[in-house]
Amino acid sequence: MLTALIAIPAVGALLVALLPKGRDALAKQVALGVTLVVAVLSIVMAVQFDPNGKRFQFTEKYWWIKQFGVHYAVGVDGVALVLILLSTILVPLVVLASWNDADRSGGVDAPPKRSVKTYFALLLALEAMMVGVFAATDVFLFYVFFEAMLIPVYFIIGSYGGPQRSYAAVKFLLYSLFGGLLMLAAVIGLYVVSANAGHGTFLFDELRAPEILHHISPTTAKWLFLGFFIAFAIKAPLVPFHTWLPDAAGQAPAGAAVLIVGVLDKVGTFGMLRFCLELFPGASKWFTPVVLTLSVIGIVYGAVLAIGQVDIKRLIAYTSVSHFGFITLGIFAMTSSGQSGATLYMVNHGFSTGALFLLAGFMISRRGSARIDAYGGVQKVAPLLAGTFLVAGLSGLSLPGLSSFVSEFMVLVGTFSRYKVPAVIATVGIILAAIYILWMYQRTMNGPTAEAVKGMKDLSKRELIVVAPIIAIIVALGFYPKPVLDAINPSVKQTLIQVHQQDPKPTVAEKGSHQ
Amino acid sequence: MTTMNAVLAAGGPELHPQAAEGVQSVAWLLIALPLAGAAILLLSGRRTDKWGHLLGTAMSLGAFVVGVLAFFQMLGQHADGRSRLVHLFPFISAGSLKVDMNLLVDPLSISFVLLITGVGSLIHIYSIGYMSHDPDRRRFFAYLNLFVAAMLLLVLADNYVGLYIGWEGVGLASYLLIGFWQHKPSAATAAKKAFIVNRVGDFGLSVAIMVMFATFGSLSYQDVFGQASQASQGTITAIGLLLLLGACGKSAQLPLQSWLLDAMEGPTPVSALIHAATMVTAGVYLIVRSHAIYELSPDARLLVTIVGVATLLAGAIIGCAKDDIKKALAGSTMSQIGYMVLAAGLGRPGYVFAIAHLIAHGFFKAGMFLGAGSVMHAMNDDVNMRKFGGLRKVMPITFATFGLGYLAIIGFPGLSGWWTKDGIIDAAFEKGGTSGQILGWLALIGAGITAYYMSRLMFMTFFGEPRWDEDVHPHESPKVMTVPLILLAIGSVAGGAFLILGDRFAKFLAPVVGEPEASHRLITPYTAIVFALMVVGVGLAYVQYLRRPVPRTAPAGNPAVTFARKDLYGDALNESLLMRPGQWLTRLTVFFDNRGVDGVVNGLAAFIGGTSGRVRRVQTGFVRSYALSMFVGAALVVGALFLVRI
Amino acid sequence: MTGAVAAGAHQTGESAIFWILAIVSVGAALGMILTRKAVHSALMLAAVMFSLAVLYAVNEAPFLAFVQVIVYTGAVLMLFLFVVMIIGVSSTDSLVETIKGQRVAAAIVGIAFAVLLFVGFGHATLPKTAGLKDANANGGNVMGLARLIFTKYVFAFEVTSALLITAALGAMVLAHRERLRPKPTQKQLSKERIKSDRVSPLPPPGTYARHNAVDMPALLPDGSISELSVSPVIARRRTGDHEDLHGASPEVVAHEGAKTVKAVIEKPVEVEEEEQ
Amino acid sequence: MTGHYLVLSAILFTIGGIGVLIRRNAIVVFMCVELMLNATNLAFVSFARMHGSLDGQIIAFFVMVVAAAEVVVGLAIIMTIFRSRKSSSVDDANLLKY
Repeated sequence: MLTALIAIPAVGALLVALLPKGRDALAKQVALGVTLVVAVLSIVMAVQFDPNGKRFQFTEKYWWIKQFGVHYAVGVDGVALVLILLSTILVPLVVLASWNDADRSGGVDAPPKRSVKTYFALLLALEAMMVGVFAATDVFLFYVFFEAMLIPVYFIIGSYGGPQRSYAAVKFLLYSLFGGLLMLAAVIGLYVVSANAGHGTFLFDELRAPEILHHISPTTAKWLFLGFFIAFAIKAPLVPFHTWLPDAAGQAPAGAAVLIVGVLDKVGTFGMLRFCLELFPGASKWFTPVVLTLSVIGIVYGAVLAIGQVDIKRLIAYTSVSHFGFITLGIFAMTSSGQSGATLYMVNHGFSTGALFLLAGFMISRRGSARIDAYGGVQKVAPLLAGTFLVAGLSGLSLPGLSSFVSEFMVLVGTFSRYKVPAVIATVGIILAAIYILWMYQRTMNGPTAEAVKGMKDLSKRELIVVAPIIAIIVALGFYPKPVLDAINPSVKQTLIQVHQQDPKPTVAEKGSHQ
Repeated sequence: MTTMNAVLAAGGPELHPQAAEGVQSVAWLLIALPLAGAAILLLSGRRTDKWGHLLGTAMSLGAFVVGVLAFFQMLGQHADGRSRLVHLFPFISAGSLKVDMNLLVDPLSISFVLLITGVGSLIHIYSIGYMSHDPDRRRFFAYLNLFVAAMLLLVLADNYVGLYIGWEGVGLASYLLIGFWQHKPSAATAAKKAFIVNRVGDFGLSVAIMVMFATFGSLSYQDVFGQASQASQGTITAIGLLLLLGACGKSAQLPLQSWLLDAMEGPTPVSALIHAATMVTAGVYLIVRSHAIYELSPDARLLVTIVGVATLLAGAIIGCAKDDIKKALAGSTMSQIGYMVLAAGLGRPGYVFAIAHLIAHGFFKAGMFLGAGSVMHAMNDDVNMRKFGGLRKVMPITFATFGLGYLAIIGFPGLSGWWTKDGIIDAAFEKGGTSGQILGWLALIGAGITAYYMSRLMFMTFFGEPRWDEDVHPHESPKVMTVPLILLAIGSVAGGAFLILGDRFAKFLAPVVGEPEASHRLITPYTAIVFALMVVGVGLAYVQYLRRPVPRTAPAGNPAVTFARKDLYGDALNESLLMRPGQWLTRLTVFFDNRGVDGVVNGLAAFIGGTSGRVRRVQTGFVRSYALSMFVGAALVVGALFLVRI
Repeated sequence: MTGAVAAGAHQTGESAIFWILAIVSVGAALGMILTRKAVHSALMLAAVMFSLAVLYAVNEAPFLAFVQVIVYTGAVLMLFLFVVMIIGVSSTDSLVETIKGQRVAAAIVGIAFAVLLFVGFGHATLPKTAGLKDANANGGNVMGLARLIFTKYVFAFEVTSALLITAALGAMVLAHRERLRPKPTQKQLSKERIKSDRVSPLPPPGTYARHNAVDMPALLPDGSISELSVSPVIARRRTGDHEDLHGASPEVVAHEGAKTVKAVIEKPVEVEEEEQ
Repeated sequence: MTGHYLVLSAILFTIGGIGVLIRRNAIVVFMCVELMLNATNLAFVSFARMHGSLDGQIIAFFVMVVAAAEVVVGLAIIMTIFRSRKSSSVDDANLLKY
């Protein structure tokens, strides 16, 4: 099942790429078709997934490179399932959203400078690798997908992006490659360690087993942890390594920006949750204070930067830097509600920021400029666009009743029960979130209608079909997150058992037990 | 007189809600109806323009009917069987954090439900007339319904998370409604400001929730209040203060009061519903609902009273200097809520009076706002009182209803204001000790100032000779607007007596806030003083605004007057302390991020480029220099060989 | 001479030879790198090679000694001389150093390298020389060498043969000059000649001059020297002045010749009227 | 005695090396290289004698062969450079640089 999920988009990408030159419309339809098939398949898989069954389900394992001991091993636990669902749902919407983004690569009315079908082929390839990276349970396979993902994104940003696209694309690639190389060193180190402790392996289950963990001396564990952690910190932009995100997301076409921020960055946090914590429990506990300070700085720093931006897409990018601070805060708080909240946050952030980027993309494709002061009073001219933008924005500032609130609340409550001060500082983030979203909304949507915006059309049917499901999901998860949480909780419990952390008991109960 | 603390030591009543049945089991309908209304109106788009507003009003009335039925069912139940739990669905469950979305129907929440749906429905009816010619009427009614739904969720939730959802939902509704006329930049800024200041309050509330979870392990009222006595004093005080911060944000109390006066940008029904009757009282509801916590920490309670009194005086002073009728009423709302917070901070007896005053205030303040709305409607939306005058002949019904509201608020004996506000002042004095005295006297002075500015408002608007502009010819508002005014006037007259007489409301709230220790004595030594101060206030206003002609343009006042006109420099303070440094901070961090972090990255790239440029020069092209390097290499190899070998 | 030396060289004879040849070879080597003219350094190299040949002989390697003399000095060095001849035997290098600090660095590195080697050899404990008596036993040095080459090193032997062939081929290819333009045909030459400003052939050297040596320039009718009459290669080679048989320098001789020729030219020419 | 031969070969080798570095005429540089090769041949031969096996001489023999091939190609290159640039100085051929 999982291999099918990876193979179909890959084959689809090939198919779309090999279509005859002029047939752009056909390319789009094929791409949409393939992504829809994948979406349906993943939903079927999700339904069949039994939350309290084995941790890894739908597992497949074949020898890949026998000499290195590398398997093609795929399997899905709660967290991976939920993230795969996120990506397989987002991609068709992105394909639909950027229906004619690629056509305008040559300027508004000029014939498309760049071939439309490559754009869609790249999107499909990206989807294949996204599913692959979440499904991989072999560290080496995970690494391969982790690096392979960069290529399609590089080309998408590079040839279909905004004015400084080449700078942004190269910066994105170099940043992630640098991280990737560190991770490669750590992966090899892992193999060597497992070789000393018996037979060398990359399989995640074997690596997290106690007999290998005892063989890793604390210092090597710290170094290996660092290797993995920096790669993931770059991918999910933690503060010092975040400068590539605003450029990449700012210059990428809206659809790609959704995938970059919505799914690609989740690989970083997913990696932290599964690989950093589970393979090196001691080291992660040792590094927790550092990570917490970084995430708290990230929250406040990202939010303050977002307030000061003049470009819509960069602003949204900086908001997700702040949101990623929350996610890493939740992960490294190591309480069950914190980590489940963090995982749920990944899903919610994917949808809410995805919606924000898509709508920003629609606005920019209409007006042509991404600057906030190029708009004004759009609410009067395009009420539907403004309304959906407001809902997406509100889910961005995690208004209760919408999905992000549930996860942010769980992260904050989970973090507070163990680390008081970071949680309180992080809560300041919700005030800053209100400021940057509403101020941006006011400058673009409210007030008298600016001249240039007068002729702006409201959301077309196609665009509505794109945004409506996301808004529906945001509201639905806001009121009833239980199904997603049921899938996430067992695997989070496993992680916590691995990290030998229990939830801190409420002080009352403790006092009660003392008397 | 038994001291207050002795009584409280016994701790609040044990809260053991049983499962709800009968009408109360469908209490979720209360929230669902307006929510469905809002959803239908928002999603349907243009098609429902024609009958949209009727659907909205119907939904609100439906909720009111369900509320009344539940209320009567509750009256039928035995006293301590009155708090009922309605299980809805498990909301969040992750390891130790388990939050279920349940509704708690008990006397406190049912009284709020009645107030919200009752006053809310009246305002819906009023808005039919008020917004009849507004193109976006459908969206207005959608937002009103959304607000009612959120407010009901706030009061009905049985845990702090549900309360928090309602809390922010109400903040969102007020944002949408204040900024309803979005094309006006001032409205948009006011809406944003309201939301952000509310968010600061919500920060306090969410941190309180976190502390509660860390301390009690659960967030439902039952568990929190049940285990409250076991928690350490420091934690309890912390929770109390944080809840107070949340309450201040929402009820526009002193530190976070700047948004209330700007919120008048929204349409008048909004000001009436949200910024008079319901939303601003949410803070008082939070304090009264968490009475178990406040009873356990005296200094938290003390701070609540201090904030209450401070806001009371500030609101009153601001009310005196405002020429805009709505801003004056907003100032008075702020000061009346100050009274309620003061009462809530006084402990057991205070709760009853706080809620009673809240309900009474809900009636007469909403009535006055709607009255002001119909006055504005008549003076084609002009709010400057200096251009009114002599309207009593032209708009008799509005004058009559507004007058009754006025008499109620200044505490004219017999009307509801007198019952509830004097009760609060009396409770303040009874608190005993120096703090009791100070609170009591300040409350008294506040009552006097209230009488002054309300009379000023009455005289400037309805009495004296007309100072209208030429093109203005006021007329009475249509029936659909005056009927709610009349109903509210009746409520503001009878409300107080109905609640306080014979401690009816006290007994009603007993299961929630505990038995009142002494029945309320009507005539206390302070009643006379209150009456005297009232008369002085009215007289002063009479002298200043009825004897002498009111100038059409605001005269340049002395520093005190400008101090009041500038809302006690609240805005200036916020701007200089928070906003300007905030802007500087953002500009600085953006610069730092672009130059600093990015600088490092680009710098690194440039450095590598530079060094490679220099290293390139080593390739001189001369064969002999290459030969030299080869020879040096050979020498090094030989040296290394010897080094290793020897 | 080689047999005696190889068979019974006892200590003193060999060291004597060694010391003489060592001094000779080092001196020649130094001379080679310091002389200005390339030919002299070639000769110096030949001296070194001869002394080495003798040393080989002393070291019981008669075959190598002869190969050194015949192949190495005879062929390779001669090849050097050929190239020196072609490239410019007379071109003297100015010993002024162009690359900054090259000479100093070369000296330092050279000395350091030498010191390193000497220290190395000094410390090395060399076993007693076993001498090649038994190795050359059956059939002498050449037979021994041949036996080894065609058993143990036969593969290397074949590879070197291939190397030599490729080297020869390479040299031929490198030295061969590809004609960039097709060989001009007679037709083209005559066409160019007509087009060029000088149709008449160039005066061969020595025309009207006192004698017709190959580097003596011809005289033009007006008495001036025709530069084109002497081939450029030779012209460049003119080292000293060309002493005319009677002690006058060629210019003087050319000048008198020019006077006589002018006289003949200015003489009025009776022009037979051509019957039209 | 072998030590003496080795020292002699080291001296000749170093002189050859320095010659390569100092002289600018391509042919002289080439001769110095030949000198270095001969120096090594001397060391080979003396080691052969010391070890009492003919291998050293064979290696010396092969060195000569290779040197011959090298000379042929080297001089051909010098010839072509001279023909195109009319100068045999090593420093003139310095186009392949930064």
